[in-house]
Amino acid sequence: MPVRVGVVVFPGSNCDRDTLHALDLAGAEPVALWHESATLDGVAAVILPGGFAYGDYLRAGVIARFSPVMRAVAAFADDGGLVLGICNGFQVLAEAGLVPGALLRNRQLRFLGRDVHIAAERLDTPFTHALAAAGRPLRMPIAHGEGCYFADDSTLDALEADRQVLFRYVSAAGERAGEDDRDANPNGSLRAIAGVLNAGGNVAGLMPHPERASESILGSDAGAGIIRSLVDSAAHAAAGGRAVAVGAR
Amino acid sequence: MPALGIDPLHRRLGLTDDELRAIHERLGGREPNDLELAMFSVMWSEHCSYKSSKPLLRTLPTAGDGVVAGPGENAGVISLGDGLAVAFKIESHNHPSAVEPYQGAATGVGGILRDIFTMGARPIAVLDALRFGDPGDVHTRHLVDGVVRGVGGYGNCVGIPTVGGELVFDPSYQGNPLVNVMAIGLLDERRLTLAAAPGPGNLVVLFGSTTGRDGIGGASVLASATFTHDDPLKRPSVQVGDPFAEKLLIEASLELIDRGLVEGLQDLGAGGITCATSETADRAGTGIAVDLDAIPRREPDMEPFEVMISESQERMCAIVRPDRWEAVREVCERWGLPVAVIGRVTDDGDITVERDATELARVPAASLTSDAIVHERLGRAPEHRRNAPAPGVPLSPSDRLPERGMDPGAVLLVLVGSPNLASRRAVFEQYDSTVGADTVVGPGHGAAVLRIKGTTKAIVASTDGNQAVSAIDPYAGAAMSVAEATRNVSITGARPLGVTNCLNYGDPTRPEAFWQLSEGVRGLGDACRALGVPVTGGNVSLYNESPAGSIAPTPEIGVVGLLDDVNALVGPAFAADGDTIVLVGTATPGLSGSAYAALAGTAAEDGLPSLDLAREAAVQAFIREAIGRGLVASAQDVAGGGLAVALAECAMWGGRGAAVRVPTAMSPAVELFGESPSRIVVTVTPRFVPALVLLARQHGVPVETLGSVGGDRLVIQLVGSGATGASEERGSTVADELDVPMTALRHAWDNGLTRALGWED
Amino acid sequence: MTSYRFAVNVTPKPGILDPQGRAVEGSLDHLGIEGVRSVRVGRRVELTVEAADETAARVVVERLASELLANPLIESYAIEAIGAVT
Amino acid sequence: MTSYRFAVNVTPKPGILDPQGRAVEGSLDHLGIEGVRSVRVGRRVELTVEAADETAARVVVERLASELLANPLIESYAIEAIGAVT
Ligand SMILES: Nc1ncnc2c1ncn2[C@@H]1O[C@H](COP(=O)(O)OP(=O)(O)O)[C@@H](O)[C@H]1O
Ligand SMILES: [Mg+2]
Repeated sequence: MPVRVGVVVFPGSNCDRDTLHALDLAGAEPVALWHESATLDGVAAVILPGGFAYGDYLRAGVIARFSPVMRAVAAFADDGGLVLGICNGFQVLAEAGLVPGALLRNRQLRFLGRDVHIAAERLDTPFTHALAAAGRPLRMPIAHGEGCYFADDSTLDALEADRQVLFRYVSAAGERAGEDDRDANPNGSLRAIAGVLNAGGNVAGLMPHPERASESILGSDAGAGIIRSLVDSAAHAAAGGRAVAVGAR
Repeated sequence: MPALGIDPLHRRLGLTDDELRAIHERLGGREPNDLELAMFSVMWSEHCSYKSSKPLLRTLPTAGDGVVAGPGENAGVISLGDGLAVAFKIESHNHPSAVEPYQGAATGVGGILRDIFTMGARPIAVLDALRFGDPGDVHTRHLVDGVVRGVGGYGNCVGIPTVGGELVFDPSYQGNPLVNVMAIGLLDERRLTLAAAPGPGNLVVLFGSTTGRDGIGGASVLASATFTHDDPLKRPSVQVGDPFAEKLLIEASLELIDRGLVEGLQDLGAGGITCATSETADRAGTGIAVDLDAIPRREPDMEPFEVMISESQERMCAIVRPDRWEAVREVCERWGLPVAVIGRVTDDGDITVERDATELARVPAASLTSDAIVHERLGRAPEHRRNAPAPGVPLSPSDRLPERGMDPGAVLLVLVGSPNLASRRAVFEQYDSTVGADTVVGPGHGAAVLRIKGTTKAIVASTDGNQAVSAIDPYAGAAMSVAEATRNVSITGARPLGVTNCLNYGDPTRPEAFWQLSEGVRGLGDACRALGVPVTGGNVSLYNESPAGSIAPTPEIGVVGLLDDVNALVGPAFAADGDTIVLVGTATPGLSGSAYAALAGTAAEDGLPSLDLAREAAVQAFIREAIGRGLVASAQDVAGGGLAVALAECAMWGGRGAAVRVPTAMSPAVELFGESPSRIVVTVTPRFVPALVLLARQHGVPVETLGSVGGDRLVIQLVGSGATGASEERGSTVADELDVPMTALRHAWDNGLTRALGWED
Repeated sequence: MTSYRFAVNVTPKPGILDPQGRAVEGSLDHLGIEGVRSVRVGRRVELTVEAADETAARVVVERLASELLANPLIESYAIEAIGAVT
Repeated sequence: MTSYRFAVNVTPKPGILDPQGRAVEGSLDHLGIEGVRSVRVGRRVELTVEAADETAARVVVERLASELLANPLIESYAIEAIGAVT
């Protein structure tokens, strides 16, 4: 029986359908979770999809944090539940303090919709274990105006030390991008960080869109491995296994 | 012109004395009161009434295979089989964008999206066709920046991918930019919903944003009077778009339709509540009684006329059976949308406006819409027809541009890097082109392709408008626009299903401008008939004039096609080294209206290349069949910049050079840079060449083998009679061989636009 | 030359729709906050001007505000001296 | 119950990237404006609160500002009473 994976639907979510579709392709039973709902309907993992949760005019992700479903998600995350935030979902997780850091406006102050390459820093996590290799460039789209990852230096150092940097922007050849490398790191993220883990290793956020790169007809299926990792980990968790990343403190 | 104070109200509202008389007739001889007059003024504006263009539009071919809804509805709808249908429509937001580029463009996107989901279709794509003046000009740069941010700011937030469009710079748009937006939606045919108000006793429900003073007079004044920048009287209170509200509106509307809760649905655009109520009532032969105080307001003490004609964005009007009102209310409230019963359907055929039991206005619904005034305008061709490109383009070679006689390689580099031909990446990178996870081909390389989940099918779409040729010959310009838009769809292997169009022209009361419009519509109709595609809808934008003059006539054509097997899709990029390059079709003389002419100026003897519609149809039928048979590796049509630029694009996009020899009967400039239509650059695996040639013969289409793909340079040799002597005789001294490194082409193409706009930093 | 610190407060004109303000109002329930209304969201730009005297400085800020910081069609602005003179 | 009108000024914390401020500085040349520096771009939110007294009102604004209007990681805020008491 396929594992149930939830996708939160805020009124302004616009990648919810894409994400449900990608989960379906990955063999999960996709479950839409309405933002007003205070429960998670017994799902084994939750994805916060891309979009503009409540319009996000003020600051991306800020209002969503106060929604009933986010209280449930926070509680779920607290006892080790798997949560993945994609794009706006990442912004919501950061605003809610479920992952470290903040997402500032892209350096050049323009919305950016284009392909980038990211590479996983580690494969021993519920979100990356099905990927072929660490450091291998994965091509997928970004589509955001506020994706510049920011945290103060001490926080960044701690993230590196604790191996909480999950994805970085890299060149097509796989070299880590610099902070001013417009081409490989277009939003100017500090230390080229494209995705992070929480301290427990069970909550992750990333700016690029793996769900839009999960079928070759769409130009890349490099994102499928991330979705599949989550689905497998959810199945494992549902079967009573603990889904926390090995090595994360 | 008399001072405003003493000018009678109807004139201040943009109505002529004749029109006032016509209103008297519609009201059985009675004087309209001010509220009624305001309602007429909006509904009889050019924008809402099509009073100048209606007689012309009637001549367009609208019947075709699978047409489910055509002109007259909010959007055209064509069946795709499997119970699916596609809805599509293009609309202009030129004047609002000239006033406030960000909000003008944003609300333009919002408006056309509403036309799509009003029909019961979920929007799946947006294409934006933009036209501006000199890219080096500070004000133009301000407009481009604002319009592009506005299109993205709205489309990205509602989550509809912007997958294509156009960006054209032409001096004639300096004072009057064009912002045309096309939207495409998918629907289950059984969900098709029409904008009618049947069933007296049914409730009229308004949902979405509250009503404020936005765009009061926008439709009647802004859209139907020449726009001059600093005339505060003609400046509307700017409409601000709220894409989040639109997102809620989409979801709520589609849920209402899905659950069969509405009898009819109409978006609110120009003319606001007046337009929505009169159009829906007229279509159903009913009337509507509006209860003014029931309309949720955003601002205190609004005048009745302000409420009735307000263009506040993100509002919808539903016709609902009383027993379903509670369910409708629940849906809207769940989506966080204000909703109210603002009136009821009546059987008297009138639109009435009531406030606590007193009747403020009573007007026959038909008199505001189907029976609105129609003007038979006078059209006259200009005395001497200009045989030159669009106004403002140099008639003789100008120093900052490549001159005739320049080395053709240098000319090619300038063309490839010119504002109209260089990569548009800097613009479309600001759009989300992949949300929805259906985008197979996004902006950048020809027509857009969107797969249809759960099928092997894909929608293919393109917009094209040829203002340069239209400025010289509006009939030819419109026909060529249709030819190019359909060709762009055909070369992917898809079958063009239908055409939507946005007619951007000047002041119809000027005989030359009206002649341009009528010639444009004639060319549009003839081309659509010859190519077998119905016109399913569109939009007319007139009075596109600034103190500097009129725009070049701009018939913007949107085409939607169907690809039965998305895996058979063919793209423009050279696919493999060693493939044979074949030119389908033959060049005809004439450089007028070409990008080359715009840069180098036109010589006296230049005319327009000719378009043979039968040949165009044959070429498109041939390429579709060749692709269907799997004979074609890549296909790109010859358009802006001519054969040389087409080859350069295929090469750059494929990351491979090419060496070709072009048999030349005419001037090298014509052979290399001429833009005569009905030509396609095709690449084929060598062993398929004979089959392709045979198929071409069967279709009566000439084909010529030019050379092969490979290397890191583009080499074009001209051979034959026109190659040497002929060119000098013709006054052209373009030399006969062109040899450019791909790196140089790439550099020119990549950076041309950002350099022109001063965006590079 | 002295330095003057100013703030330019840019707010949507009355009557102009303010989606940001509406979004904030819409979130008040979730926060369990009551009695808040008429929220308008604008920009605040703080800057330092070198000039001979405050009048000269204001002239500069005035120009910056009207030509760059505010869109006269939909926004109004107010200039505020926030001291920090050095 | 009385109505109090407040403004909440939200500005990027010192040291936080402020690309908008840099963009404004970058366009000063085009405008031929000189002597302007240290531009910071933030938000200004104006709102009306119904409360028994100003202290009670401030408590509400304080909460709104700290929980919603500003992100403590990157922004600081200041609350300003702008009268318009009715
Ligand atoms: N150039 C045109 N060709 C064919 N149909 C047109 C054209 N211009 C407008 N129409 C049709 O007239 C109707 C009214 O146009 P419009 O006012 O733009 O629609 P809406 O009010 O939904 O925006 C629409 O159905 C539109 O398709
Ligand atoms: Mg409509």
